[in-house]
Amino acid sequence: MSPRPDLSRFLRWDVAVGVLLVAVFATGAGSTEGFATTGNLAFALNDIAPVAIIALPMTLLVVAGEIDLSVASMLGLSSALSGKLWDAGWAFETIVPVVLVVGVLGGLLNGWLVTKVGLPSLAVTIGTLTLYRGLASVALGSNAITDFPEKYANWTSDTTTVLGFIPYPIALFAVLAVITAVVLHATGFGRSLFAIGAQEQAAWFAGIRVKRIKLLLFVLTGLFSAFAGIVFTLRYGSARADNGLGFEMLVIASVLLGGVDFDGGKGTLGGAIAGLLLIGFLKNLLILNDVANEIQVIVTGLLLVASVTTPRVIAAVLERRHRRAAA
Amino acid sequence: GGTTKKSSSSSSGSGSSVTSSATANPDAPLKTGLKIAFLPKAINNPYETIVDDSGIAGAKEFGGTAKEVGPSDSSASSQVSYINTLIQQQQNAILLAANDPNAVCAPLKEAMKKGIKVVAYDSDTAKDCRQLFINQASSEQIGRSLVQNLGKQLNYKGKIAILSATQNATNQNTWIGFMKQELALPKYKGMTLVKVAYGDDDDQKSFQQTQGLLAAYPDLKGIISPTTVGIAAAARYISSSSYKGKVVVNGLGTPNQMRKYVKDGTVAQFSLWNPKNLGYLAAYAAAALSSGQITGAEGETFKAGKLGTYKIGANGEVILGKPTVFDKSNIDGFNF
Amino acid sequence: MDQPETAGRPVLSLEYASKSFGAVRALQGVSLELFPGEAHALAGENGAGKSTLIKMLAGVYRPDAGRVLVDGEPVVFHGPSEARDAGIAVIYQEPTLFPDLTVAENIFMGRQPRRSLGRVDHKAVREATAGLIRRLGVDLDPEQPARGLSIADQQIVEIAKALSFDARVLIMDEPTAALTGTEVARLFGVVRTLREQGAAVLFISHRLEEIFGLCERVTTLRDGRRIASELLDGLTEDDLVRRMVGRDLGELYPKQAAELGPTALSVRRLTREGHFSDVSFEVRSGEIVALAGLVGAGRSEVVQSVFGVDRPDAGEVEVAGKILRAGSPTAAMDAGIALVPEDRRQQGLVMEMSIERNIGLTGLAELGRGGVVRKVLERGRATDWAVRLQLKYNRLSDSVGVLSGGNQQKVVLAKWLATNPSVLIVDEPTRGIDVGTKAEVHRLLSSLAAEGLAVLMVSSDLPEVLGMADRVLVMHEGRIAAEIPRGEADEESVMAAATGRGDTGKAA
Amino acid sequence: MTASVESPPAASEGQRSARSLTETVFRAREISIAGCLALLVLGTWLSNHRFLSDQGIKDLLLNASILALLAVGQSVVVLTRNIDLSVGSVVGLSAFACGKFVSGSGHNVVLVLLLGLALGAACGLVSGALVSFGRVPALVVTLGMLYIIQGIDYWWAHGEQINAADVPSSVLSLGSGSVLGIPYLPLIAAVVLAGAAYYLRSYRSGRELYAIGSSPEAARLAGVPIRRRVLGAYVFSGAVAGFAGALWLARFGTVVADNAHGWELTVVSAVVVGGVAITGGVGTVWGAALGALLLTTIGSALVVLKVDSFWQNAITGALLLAAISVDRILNLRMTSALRKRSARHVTKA
Ligand SMILES: Nc1ncnc2c1ncn2[C@@H]1O[C@H](COP(=O)(O)OP(=O)(O)OP(=O)(O)O)[C@@H](O)[C@H]1O
Ligand SMILES: Nc1ncnc2c1ncn2[C@@H]1O[C@H](COP(=O)(O)OP(=O)(O)OP(=O)(O)O)[C@@H](O)[C@H]1O
Ligand SMILES: [Mg+2]
Ligand SMILES: [Mg+2]
Repeated sequence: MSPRPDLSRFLRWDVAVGVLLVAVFATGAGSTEGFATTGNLAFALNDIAPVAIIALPMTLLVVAGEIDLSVASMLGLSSALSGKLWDAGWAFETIVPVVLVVGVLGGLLNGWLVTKVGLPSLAVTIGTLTLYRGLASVALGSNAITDFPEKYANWTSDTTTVLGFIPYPIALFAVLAVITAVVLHATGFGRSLFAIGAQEQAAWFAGIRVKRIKLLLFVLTGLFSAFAGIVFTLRYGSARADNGLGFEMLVIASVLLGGVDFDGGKGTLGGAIAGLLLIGFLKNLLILNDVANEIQVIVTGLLLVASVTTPRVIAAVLERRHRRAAA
Repeated sequence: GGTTKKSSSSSSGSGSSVTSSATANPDAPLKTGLKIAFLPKAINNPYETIVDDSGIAGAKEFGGTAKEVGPSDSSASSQVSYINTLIQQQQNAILLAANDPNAVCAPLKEAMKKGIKVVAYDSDTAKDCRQLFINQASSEQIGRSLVQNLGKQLNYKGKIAILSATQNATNQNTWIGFMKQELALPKYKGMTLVKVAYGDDDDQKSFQQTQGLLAAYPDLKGIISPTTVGIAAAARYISSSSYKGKVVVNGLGTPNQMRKYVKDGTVAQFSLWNPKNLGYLAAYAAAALSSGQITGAEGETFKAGKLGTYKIGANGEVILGKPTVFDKSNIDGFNF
Repeated sequence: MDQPETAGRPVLSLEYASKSFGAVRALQGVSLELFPGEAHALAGENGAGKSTLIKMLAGVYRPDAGRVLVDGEPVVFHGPSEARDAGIAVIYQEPTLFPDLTVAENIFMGRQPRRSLGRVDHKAVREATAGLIRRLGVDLDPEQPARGLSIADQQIVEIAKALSFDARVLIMDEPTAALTGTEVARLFGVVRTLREQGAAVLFISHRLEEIFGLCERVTTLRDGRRIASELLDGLTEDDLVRRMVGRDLGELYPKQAAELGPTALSVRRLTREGHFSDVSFEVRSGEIVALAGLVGAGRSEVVQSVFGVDRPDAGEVEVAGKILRAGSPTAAMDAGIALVPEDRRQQGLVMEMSIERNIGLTGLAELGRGGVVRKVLERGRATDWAVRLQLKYNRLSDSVGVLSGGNQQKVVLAKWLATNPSVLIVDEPTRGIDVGTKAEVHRLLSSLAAEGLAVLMVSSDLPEVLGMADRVLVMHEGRIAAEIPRGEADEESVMAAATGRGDTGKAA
Repeated sequence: MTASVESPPAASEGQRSARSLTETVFRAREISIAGCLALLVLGTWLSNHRFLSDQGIKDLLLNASILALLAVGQSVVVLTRNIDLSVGSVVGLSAFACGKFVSGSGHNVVLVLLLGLALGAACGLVSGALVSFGRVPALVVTLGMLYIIQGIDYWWAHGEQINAADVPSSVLSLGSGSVLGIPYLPLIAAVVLAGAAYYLRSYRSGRELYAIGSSPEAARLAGVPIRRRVLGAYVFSGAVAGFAGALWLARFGTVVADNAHGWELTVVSAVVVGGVAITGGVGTVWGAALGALLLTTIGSALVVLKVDSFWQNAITGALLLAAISVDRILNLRMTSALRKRSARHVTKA
């Protein structure tokens, strides 16, 4: 991410959000009994697993200055498809790779339309959002497939966990997150993502394969979304065309909340994850305290607004003070 | 974990073990201070609000405290988060209208294991995931009677269409199933079901679906909309279009929504049970369960306050009663 | 246009102005006075504070200390529009146009002539623009969108914009950096008439001959301080350089004769529809070949196609005996080509990235093992070149956006020289670079050439072309009009070919 | 270059040819999208003539008008390189507020419309202030506003419903009534559209919106009052959305909390399909309105064509992608043609 002037170095969104997350956790543990229990943590984490998995490639994509709104629909498609195939008597071991391939294809379509045809990703993925969701209901219609064998379903249950409170999907997510973080922040590939996001033409002139990289990112996003679809299906033991409806906004919200700049070229994976956990745990805490859903919605909104405004405001104040000092 | 056909048999064993372990004591008094929670499909669904409010009022009668919690999107996944938190809060009973009969199963079983009573209303869950299902009216009866009523209105001739809610709504699909069975009977050979359209319980979408239906099938004679949102939208479009008087609309609606169209003659009749009674009954059923009056086994009976005594049918189903048919003559008698 | 009679009183002046950016003190207690009817030059090395100074006069920055006076009255500009209303027109160092709008709209944005009910009079806008363009003697379509204009064309639009104000004060920050002699002559003509009409002119350039050609008075800045403010006659170029750099300068064009090696780059029948056609030439290692021509002749397009950022429609590029895959900068880089592009802000740099990362961007592969970038290596690479090019910066982790124009250009050079290429293509390599560093860059280029590097240099700076090139290729209307060996290359022969009058180098 | 000065006529002649070409390019966006629309309508009409019966046409226009309004508002914001995701929520809130306001009471139509307008403008003011003065990314802020306004709406309505029966017929007739066979809603939309289009074309402030979107930095140096303009754009988009909310009530009579839920994406896609660049500075409100018309028409057409319900979404998505791709490709062709022409004449002697 681009370096900022000394003052605001400590006022970055991601840091702010991280602090907020800790605060929420502390208050929760203090005030609300039943919050800090392993059981609660386990399912609170499990609740955000699908969103979390998608958020990883989405962060890379947004850093590179693109966006993918079709992720939730791809989740639905993958869910519907696995249901369809399972119903048709396929072995789960064959279903998973097939569904993942579909995810890759979906990503390819997005990427192709953006890089080769040269359409804005926002427009393209709004289109594929409708398309993939549609294909999902074509695949499964109004049916719901539910008879997934326990031995797979258990893999996503709240009760089978690592360290007593980390469900397998989250454990896997953690591993992927570390890898993604390294790729984004330590490797040349990561560097080129920031370059593309900040100044695409300059990146191209510097010999960075802009289009190929973007294509790859879209494919990754499709793949992860499809995988999230499988996790979702197993956890809720129900494959339906409308699974994960509207999740795209949740993913975008968490990534943006973490301070990843939609204009590209800025952001940290840590921030994105912090944003994700913040939304997840805050929701959990509010529900536990019987806060009406409407209020939860409002709080989410306020968080988003606050997360971007507060650092700017503080920075501005310090800036003014500094200028007075200089003069 | 998810529910499998195998496991459903096994865990329904465990489910029934929850019920059979405690033996029913019909004379046990209703416990006071019971904590029960209504979990509707979505908190801003007007119909569900009516149901839950009367349920909450009912709970007051027997000295319990009831609350309504839930998501604003009618999705199963968000219902699950709420079930989990209700378990954490150790409620005595959870009453829910399932957005997806199976997605909510795992946490509900968890709840029953912890001794929390589970009552489904309005939209059922898989049978082994709850102790009781309070059915507004037998699904079969709803499905068939709607077709019967429309049949009479059209004297068994002409093309008809169904305007449903979302493609995956459990109760809708069950009813539609029975409608098709009824239509298969010989006396309906003059009537053909040309299309099932989905308005997603979204007023504006249902409105446009109706337009589309009438444009696509100019000779359409009747529309059945087994959802309060759908029938209102359909009636409204027809009342302001050139099709008024040419197309019969029937289905499930609330008197307050439909009054205008019954009065202006767009709609001759529609039906619905009294949602207030549904919530009321559900509350009492939950109380009876928690107080050990009943276990959810077939044949048991319990008293539901002013509504009188109810008997548990097969699969732990309790049926509220016959739906009321509303028309010019009686509609002003109702306000919900 | 109202012009003050009292030519004695300064129209616009700056008193003891200071400006800092974080830790960088860009200007310290600088004063400057602009008199009506006088052209005033502002000289100084890269990063001396020239642009900062004019941005204060233009209301872009507000001085931390000191004040701005108009007609002797202290004023505070809350933004460029107020300065403009005070009759101050500014040409900024970097052309900033609206790519999606037409040339005409670019010029008159916010000041369009209006009809009844305050509606914009589009016809009037078009005609006024056509008039301005004719006045500058260039051929641009007022209705052409600004996107895709070459840097030079963009600069001309900026000039037209400034002229359209009929301002009392005309401030120009390196307007000629991208222009060739012809356009410069035209521009000066126009400026002189304005001056005679009583306008005050502030002119920044790193081309000393231009300063002496146009201005009466010069103010010299060094490291944000004013060194001198004096009349130009009686001053020699060396005096001025000494004031700027603080020391004497070696010869300006230190061309070492290098013995030529084998052909390093050969371009055959390269064509890009609408930009250039049938361009063929060779560059041998150790040789410096200049690509000269008028603005818009297609030089940048040629080199961009050679490097592969644009895909040519026909023709091939061969490096060290291997044909390059067309339209792939990566392939070109692997083959050892480097291109220092003409537009540093769009093509050369990632503005909000740090200096070190920009320099590292061309070597992400070398900078570590297993794809993981080693920060030490990256910083080492950056420091090394920052020193060799005398980069003026605060911290290597600062974003390049805060560097002065010339220093940004140095970063671009560093970024590409760091790849130690075998064929170096430079498009306007010294655009906006001060005399001192310019000499350094030239020394660097010729020494690299001496070590066997093949250099292809696009330049609009004729002295540079004549001073540095072993061979001069002159482009005209997208074709190579002449090839002139160093011996025969001079003003006339090159200009003749560039304007399409001469058909061979023998012309003139 | 220089030669042209010796013969200016040559230059001006070259200019004219290039200019006409330029104009074609700029108009091409609308043309191509209109073409797609025409094809769709024609195709559907061929398979079912009722599609263009006066009832059919009436329905098409009615369905499009509210979305078209929102698209016009949105595109004014998008032109400034910003975005307003909160429109869906604003419509919902304003529709419900107006419903509460009129239900039972006999308030007259104008008051209702004004209420919606004011409410929307207020919402727009907040978003706009945050974006322009807080200088924070529009996407985040307006997504936040989406949630906040939605939350307020839900919290206020909480499962309450306004029924057509409660809404005075004067209001409802605005939604269903018509003059000379043309319903009011499309007329209103058309008026707003024409007004906005003319403003954007013929007023300095309108052109400045394009300037801001095209290059904020250049706009600043050109002394464009960026903040005020951006704020204005948001207030306009908000006001239009609120107004649309009032019309929603008039049209549908029944109002619940989550009307227009999730419409923000539909509106944005309408705008983009209409050829307004999401990166700002390019496009017209005409295009945006056409985009809206195309989207809603696709919806109606599929039902009329008796497309299986389960296929409708898929086909809608496919058509949407097809539309923008066609537009894009046509546009590329035109631009490159222009490039070649202009480059040639720039270097013409
Ligand atoms: N926005 C900024 N933030 C931080 N530092 C800045 C900023 N703008 C300029 N500087 C610093 O101020 C100093 C003067 O910059 P300025 O652009 O005025 O130099 P200049 O005389 O115009 O040089 P050149 O001839 O290369 O254009 C430089 O050291 C530059 O790094
Ligand atoms: N990216 C571009 N897209 C479209 N046209 C361009 C582009 N860059 C330049 N042109 C046009 O192509 C012609 C050649 O431009 P180019 O920049 O190559 O000229 P040049 O000889 O390099 O002169 P200079 O670079 O000094 O402006 C000019 O008419 C210019 O307007
Ligand atoms: Mg400068
Ligand atoms: Mg050039």
